[in-house]
Amino acid sequence: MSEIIPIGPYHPLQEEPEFFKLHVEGERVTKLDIEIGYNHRGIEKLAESKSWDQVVFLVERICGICSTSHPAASVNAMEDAAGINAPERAQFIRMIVCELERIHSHLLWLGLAGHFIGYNTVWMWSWKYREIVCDVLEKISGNRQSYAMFKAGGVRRDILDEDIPWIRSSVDKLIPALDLFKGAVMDDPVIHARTKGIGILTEEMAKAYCVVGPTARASNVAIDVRRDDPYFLYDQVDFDVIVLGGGDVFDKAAVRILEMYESVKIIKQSLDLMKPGIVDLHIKEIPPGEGIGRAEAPRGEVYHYCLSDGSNFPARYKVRAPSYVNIFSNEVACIGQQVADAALVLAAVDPCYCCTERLIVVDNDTNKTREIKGNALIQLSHQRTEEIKKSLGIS
Amino acid sequence: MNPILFSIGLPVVLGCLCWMVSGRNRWLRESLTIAGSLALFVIGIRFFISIPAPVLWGQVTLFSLDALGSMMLLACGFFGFLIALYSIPVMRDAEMRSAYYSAFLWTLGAAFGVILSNHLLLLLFFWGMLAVTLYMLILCGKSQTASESARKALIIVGGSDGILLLGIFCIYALTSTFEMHLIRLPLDGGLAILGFVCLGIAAFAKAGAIPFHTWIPDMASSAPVPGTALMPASLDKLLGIYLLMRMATRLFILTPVFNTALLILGTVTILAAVMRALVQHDLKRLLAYHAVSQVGYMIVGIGTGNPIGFAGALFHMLNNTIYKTGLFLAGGAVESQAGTSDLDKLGGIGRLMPWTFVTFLVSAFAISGVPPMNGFVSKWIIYQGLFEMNRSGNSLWIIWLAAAMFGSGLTLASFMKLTHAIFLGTPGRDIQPGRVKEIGLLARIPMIVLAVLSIGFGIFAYGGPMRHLILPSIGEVDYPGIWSPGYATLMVLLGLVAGLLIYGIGRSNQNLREQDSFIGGEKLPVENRVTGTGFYETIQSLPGLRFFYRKAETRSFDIYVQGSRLVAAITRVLRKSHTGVLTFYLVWAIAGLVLLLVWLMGR
Amino acid sequence: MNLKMKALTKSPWVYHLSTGSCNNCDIEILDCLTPRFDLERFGIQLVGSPRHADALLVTGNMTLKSMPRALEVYNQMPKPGVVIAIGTCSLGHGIFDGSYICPKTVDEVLPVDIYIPGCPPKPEAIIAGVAKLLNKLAGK
Amino acid sequence: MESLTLKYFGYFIGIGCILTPLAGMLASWVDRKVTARVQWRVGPPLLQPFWDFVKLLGKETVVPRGSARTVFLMAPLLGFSAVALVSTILWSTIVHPETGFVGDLIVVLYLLMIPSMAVILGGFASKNPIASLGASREMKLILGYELPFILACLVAVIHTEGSIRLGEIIIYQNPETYGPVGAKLSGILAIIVCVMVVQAKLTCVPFDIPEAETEIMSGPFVEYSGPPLAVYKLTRMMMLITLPVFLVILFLGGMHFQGWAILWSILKVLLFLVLVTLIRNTNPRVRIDQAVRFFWGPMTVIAVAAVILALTGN
Amino acid sequence: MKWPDIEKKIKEKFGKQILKWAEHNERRIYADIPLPLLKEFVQFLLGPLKGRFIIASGVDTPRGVIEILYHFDFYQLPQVFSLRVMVDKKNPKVESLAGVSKAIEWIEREIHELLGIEFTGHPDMRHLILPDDWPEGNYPLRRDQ
Repeated sequence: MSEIIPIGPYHPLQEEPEFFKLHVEGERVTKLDIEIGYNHRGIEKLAESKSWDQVVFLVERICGICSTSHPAASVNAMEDAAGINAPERAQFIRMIVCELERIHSHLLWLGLAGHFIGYNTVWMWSWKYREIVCDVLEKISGNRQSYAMFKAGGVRRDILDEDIPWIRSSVDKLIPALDLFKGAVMDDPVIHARTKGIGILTEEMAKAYCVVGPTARASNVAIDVRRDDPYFLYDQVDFDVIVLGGGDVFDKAAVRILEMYESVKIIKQSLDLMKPGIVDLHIKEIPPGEGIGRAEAPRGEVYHYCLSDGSNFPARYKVRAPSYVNIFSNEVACIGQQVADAALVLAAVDPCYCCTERLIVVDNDTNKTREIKGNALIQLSHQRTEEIKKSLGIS
Repeated sequence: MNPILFSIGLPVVLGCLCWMVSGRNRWLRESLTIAGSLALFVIGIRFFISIPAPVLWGQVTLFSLDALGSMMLLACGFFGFLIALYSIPVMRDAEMRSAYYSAFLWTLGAAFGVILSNHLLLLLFFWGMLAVTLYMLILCGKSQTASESARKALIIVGGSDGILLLGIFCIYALTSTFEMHLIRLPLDGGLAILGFVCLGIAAFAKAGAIPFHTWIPDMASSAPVPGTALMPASLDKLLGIYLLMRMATRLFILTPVFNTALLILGTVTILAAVMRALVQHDLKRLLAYHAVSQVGYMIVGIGTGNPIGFAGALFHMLNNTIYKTGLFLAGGAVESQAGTSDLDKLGGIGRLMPWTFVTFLVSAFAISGVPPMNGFVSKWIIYQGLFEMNRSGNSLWIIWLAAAMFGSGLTLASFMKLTHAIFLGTPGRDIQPGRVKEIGLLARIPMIVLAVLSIGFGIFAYGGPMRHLILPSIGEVDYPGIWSPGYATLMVLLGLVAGLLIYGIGRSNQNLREQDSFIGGEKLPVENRVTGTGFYETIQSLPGLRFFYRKAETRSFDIYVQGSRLVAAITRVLRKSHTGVLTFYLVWAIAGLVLLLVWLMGR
Repeated sequence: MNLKMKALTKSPWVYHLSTGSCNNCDIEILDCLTPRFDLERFGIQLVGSPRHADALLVTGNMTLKSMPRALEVYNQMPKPGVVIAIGTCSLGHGIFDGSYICPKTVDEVLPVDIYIPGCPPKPEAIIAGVAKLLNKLAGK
Repeated sequence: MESLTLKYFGYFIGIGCILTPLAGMLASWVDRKVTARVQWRVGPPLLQPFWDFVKLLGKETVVPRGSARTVFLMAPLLGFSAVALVSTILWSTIVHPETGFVGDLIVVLYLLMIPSMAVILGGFASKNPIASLGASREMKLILGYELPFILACLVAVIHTEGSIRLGEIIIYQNPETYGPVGAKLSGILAIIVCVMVVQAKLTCVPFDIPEAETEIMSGPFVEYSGPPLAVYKLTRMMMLITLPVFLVILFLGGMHFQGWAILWSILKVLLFLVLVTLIRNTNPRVRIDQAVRFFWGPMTVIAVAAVILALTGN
Repeated sequence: MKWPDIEKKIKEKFGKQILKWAEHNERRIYADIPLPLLKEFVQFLLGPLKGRFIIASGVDTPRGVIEILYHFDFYQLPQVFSLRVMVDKKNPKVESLAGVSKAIEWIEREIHELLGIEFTGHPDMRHLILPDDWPEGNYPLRRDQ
């Protein structure tokens, strides 16, 4: 008789609500039921009012961790539909932001993975170094997360030339930290015992479930949109696609750690190659037609599809986030594992439920437009907070 | 009439009466049983207070009683009475009640006979009678497997009777007497050792020590619970250990080799049986394996070969009988109320059967050796015996000590699982408040009495049971250490009070609120529950143990199954000659005739 | 102020409840525990069960599917306990206003004690908010 | 006799129920502070454990519906009183090594199992699959570490010529005569085993499997709140000081309170405490079968080796 | 295998049945196919051509048909190949492809609940992201909602 161990929806393993029903016998998992939808914000009625520019803001809030991959894919899709290319400097800035985000995301995952297996020191240390990345991003964009940098046709802010040396030195500081983790994680015998041979996703299964990103690359499926379908100017920089063959949790971690080195490499090359120039084409409209944008998020390929009917609003907007396919692959990777391992396997794909349940569809049929820009929103919230504070009597 | 003969004859006669009472007259049969067992209990008390004169037949002492025996009689009478009380409500629906009550009374009579016998052949007679009544008791079970397990028990226990006979004749060959009080054999010759081993096998088979334990779990799962509580849990333990005690203290003079052998067998019994118990899915089988495991402690105690160890073994025997019977009774109560003993289907009964739960919990703590219960004290005295070995320069004591302590950890583990699977945890589908309720008062009394005894024997061990029950048969012993259970208990209570004070500061009873359990914010459907049977699968699949568990599953350690396999193999060889061709038989017959002729001519 | 409230302000254990957020706020909450900000200085600990919690940190829109569960979790938190709404989405709906799946805001479902705005609020803002909450409790 | 009784109760109340909890809070603070420093954080203030405890006392108690309420509420108290008793025995032995009864070592070993058992009972009683899972893991962990722990403790017994009285063990380890057991090779091996076992008894990483927060949401404690949780936390804190003291008695010759010896004694306890904390912070959690295998494999081998070495006098 | 080879093979096999072949640019290719051909086509793409399913997206058009686009790529190649089928809004039934690739299972559930398309033969047609008590017949992505 099998018992059910629920993981979620509110579970310390995941920051977001998600419900995994682990059917177990003793400690062994025999079946996994995935129930999602707690985070589904299905935004269409609201999104009907979003203009092309606002869509970028909107997709940024699909997910906080990969908060620039969705805009990246989004601007790719719009530029594909419009048949234009952003200025070169803007492309490099986009690449820098994307790669910084990749580092931040991988460090974040590494820390959380450490937390999941009770190794809080790794958590603390990796998040300590993540702060460096956040600082750089804050310098570039003005925010630690949700940078609001991208728009169709360019970027919103230029990187100031006087900041570049500081950025460069900050990024350099990451290398010793990465070396530290490489040593601490990849050589630790206990981590080996916990992660090697655990939750193996074979190459066949990886292909059957069409997984993407590090999850696929750890299973010997060499896909990386940056190389296969170069967007921005990834074809002008030199980097390796890390592919390992084990498919277990350890390889998934190793792929991510090694990828961070490549990201640092890309950032430094981009900083070198960047020439002064304009950063925005100020596109006025998107012509009717379809556009497909892809970007390699930290978790894998982000896929956006947009349909324009020539108006200021997209007629259809479709997002496929990497976790959408990766989480589903847990269905096989968890079977036969112990409960303790299953939790780790679930975490190892770096699931991002926000992404999975995005469903952002932008439609222009109704005209319930409410023009609230990002800043106005924040102001509104500030006002509201003030009111509440007043009502509560706090100054 | 001589009181000794009366005490043996009475239950036998009453048993026959029971047998004759017509099937519908339930009431009369039950009163006969109660009266008989109560009478035996009273006789036990009387014999304990004043030991009766031996029964002589010419110069031969047929029956006699000493301090050890009188303690045993008291215990037998006591448990017999309690289980008789318990049987009334539990056996009400059983099909073969008449046979059960007769067998019950005959069992008691035979047990008295064994203890009272001074003559080895009489002992053998009663010993064999017990095997027969055991067979009857098992057959009273409703289960399909009853006849199979009854046969198994009869073959193992009855077979050991044959071996006992052999042993008795070995002894007779050496000493030319059957009277036990005259025998004191040194273990120096082959025949003496053979006799010792034979008697030992008989005692082991009765007490259910490894490797002769396999009939107990099978019996437990098919026989009626009171029967299991009566035979393997209490009387058989008492008698087996009684015989072993007799052997170690009276009949033979042990040498260190045999002590070590006993210690090895004892520790193996403790560990192997408890390991099997860990992974059982059936309540009664699990308890039965513990019944086996606990014997190991007594054998270890006897194996120490010093008075403290003996005292510990005896005391543990007594305590074990108390809590083990308590456990079987509680388990039986659960089974009779819930209708199943499958751990997968039980759960959450603690709220529905609070008395049973509490008595079970007390007994479970006792068997796991949690201070200050009685199980701890007697184990503790056995450990003292092991330390005593150390003083006499034997450094192997560490192994026995570690194994015995580890065994009690394992016991705790399996009882935690059991407690969870039966009383705590989520209720099974059939466990509903209306359908399952507390068992009747008559069955509850024995359980409560036993639970109280478990605590009482633990707290007042030295002043009470040790001084009055055990030591008279051992003689004064010098404990190296005295664990003062009284103080410790008081302090534990004080700690509880202090904890309650902490609750009081937090005023937790006023701030009590009931809420559904937190399972990640999701509500689980009823059928999704943790039953607790799979808990120890991890243990089962450990590389070293996997082999043994697999072997145990295929019954490779079951002496009965292996024996019958051997017999089957032999007959298979013989069967090969059964070709069905007439000439073959002719050839065999002629060859046999020729051989016979040769043999006859050779004489 | 009684000892009970003082103790509460000295050691608020928080339980993190995401009701449909985009992760940003959640990350920043975790960030508060890490070396740069180290909320443990104030005795704040992240706990795994709402039974241990003194404060619920609610982030994100209240989606339909989360709503009953969030209420359930709130009920399971032993009182006295507070609810802290973090991020623009949980204050109103933020950019997700008008979505068919988020009919109610967080404070229409749970009794929110304090609101920390931002998309996402910086860790400093969260700490400041929590500190204000503690002051508020201390003033109770 | 009367005065003796009173004395014991005085000890019990004073030491078991007041001093040890306070010392435990201090130890818990040391643990958390060291952890924080290892993680480049500042860490909690000195009174933090105290405030945590007081706060939990002031909270309401939520009882899960359908649970065995009495067991649920009484289980924490059982663990508390067992630790209080153990700590009373240990401290009174330290103060007066000549008192105590023969065999108190065994009693202590048995009593030390009770707090874990209380956790298990409480977890089982809370009618929560997660708590049940945690409790069963705790039980398996006990199974795992019990054997090497007993063997390692016996090393000290062998060295002190088979004395199973803690007081005698302390006296025997007087530096002028025999010296601490921990200075011998077998003693060092036994200490290694014991430190790992203490780690498991305290359910610290790498053996925090029963209450792995990120897997099973603090396991057996998942349903506990308010005062019962406070008592559990207090028991844990008391264990955090009691177990190192126990090891100090067994292997480092106990503690002395004359002059500078106080400092030395405190250092000895701190040594074990910090060791436990450091191990906790430099290892990930293992799996339950790995833990059991670890204890039944290498740890038992080391413990047996220590016993053999001790028997040969090393 | 490069894209021209793939294109040739597709056209060899299905050339006549493809309703429309559009190349937005060299990396983005769209093909309209009749609905009954869908399963065979996808099997061909994922099998012999070693393609990779990315996602499917449904669009409710004002013309009264629902378009479903199935997007594929071919591992290391930059091309994205999108198959377009038209489903009648009055009888929204499509043969399920869940048996062809596991990866299609979820998205079909999603399209089912958001656009109200019936996938015949799907093993598990529960709600994926909407609550279980979501009103029947309310499909958020339909234009009339």
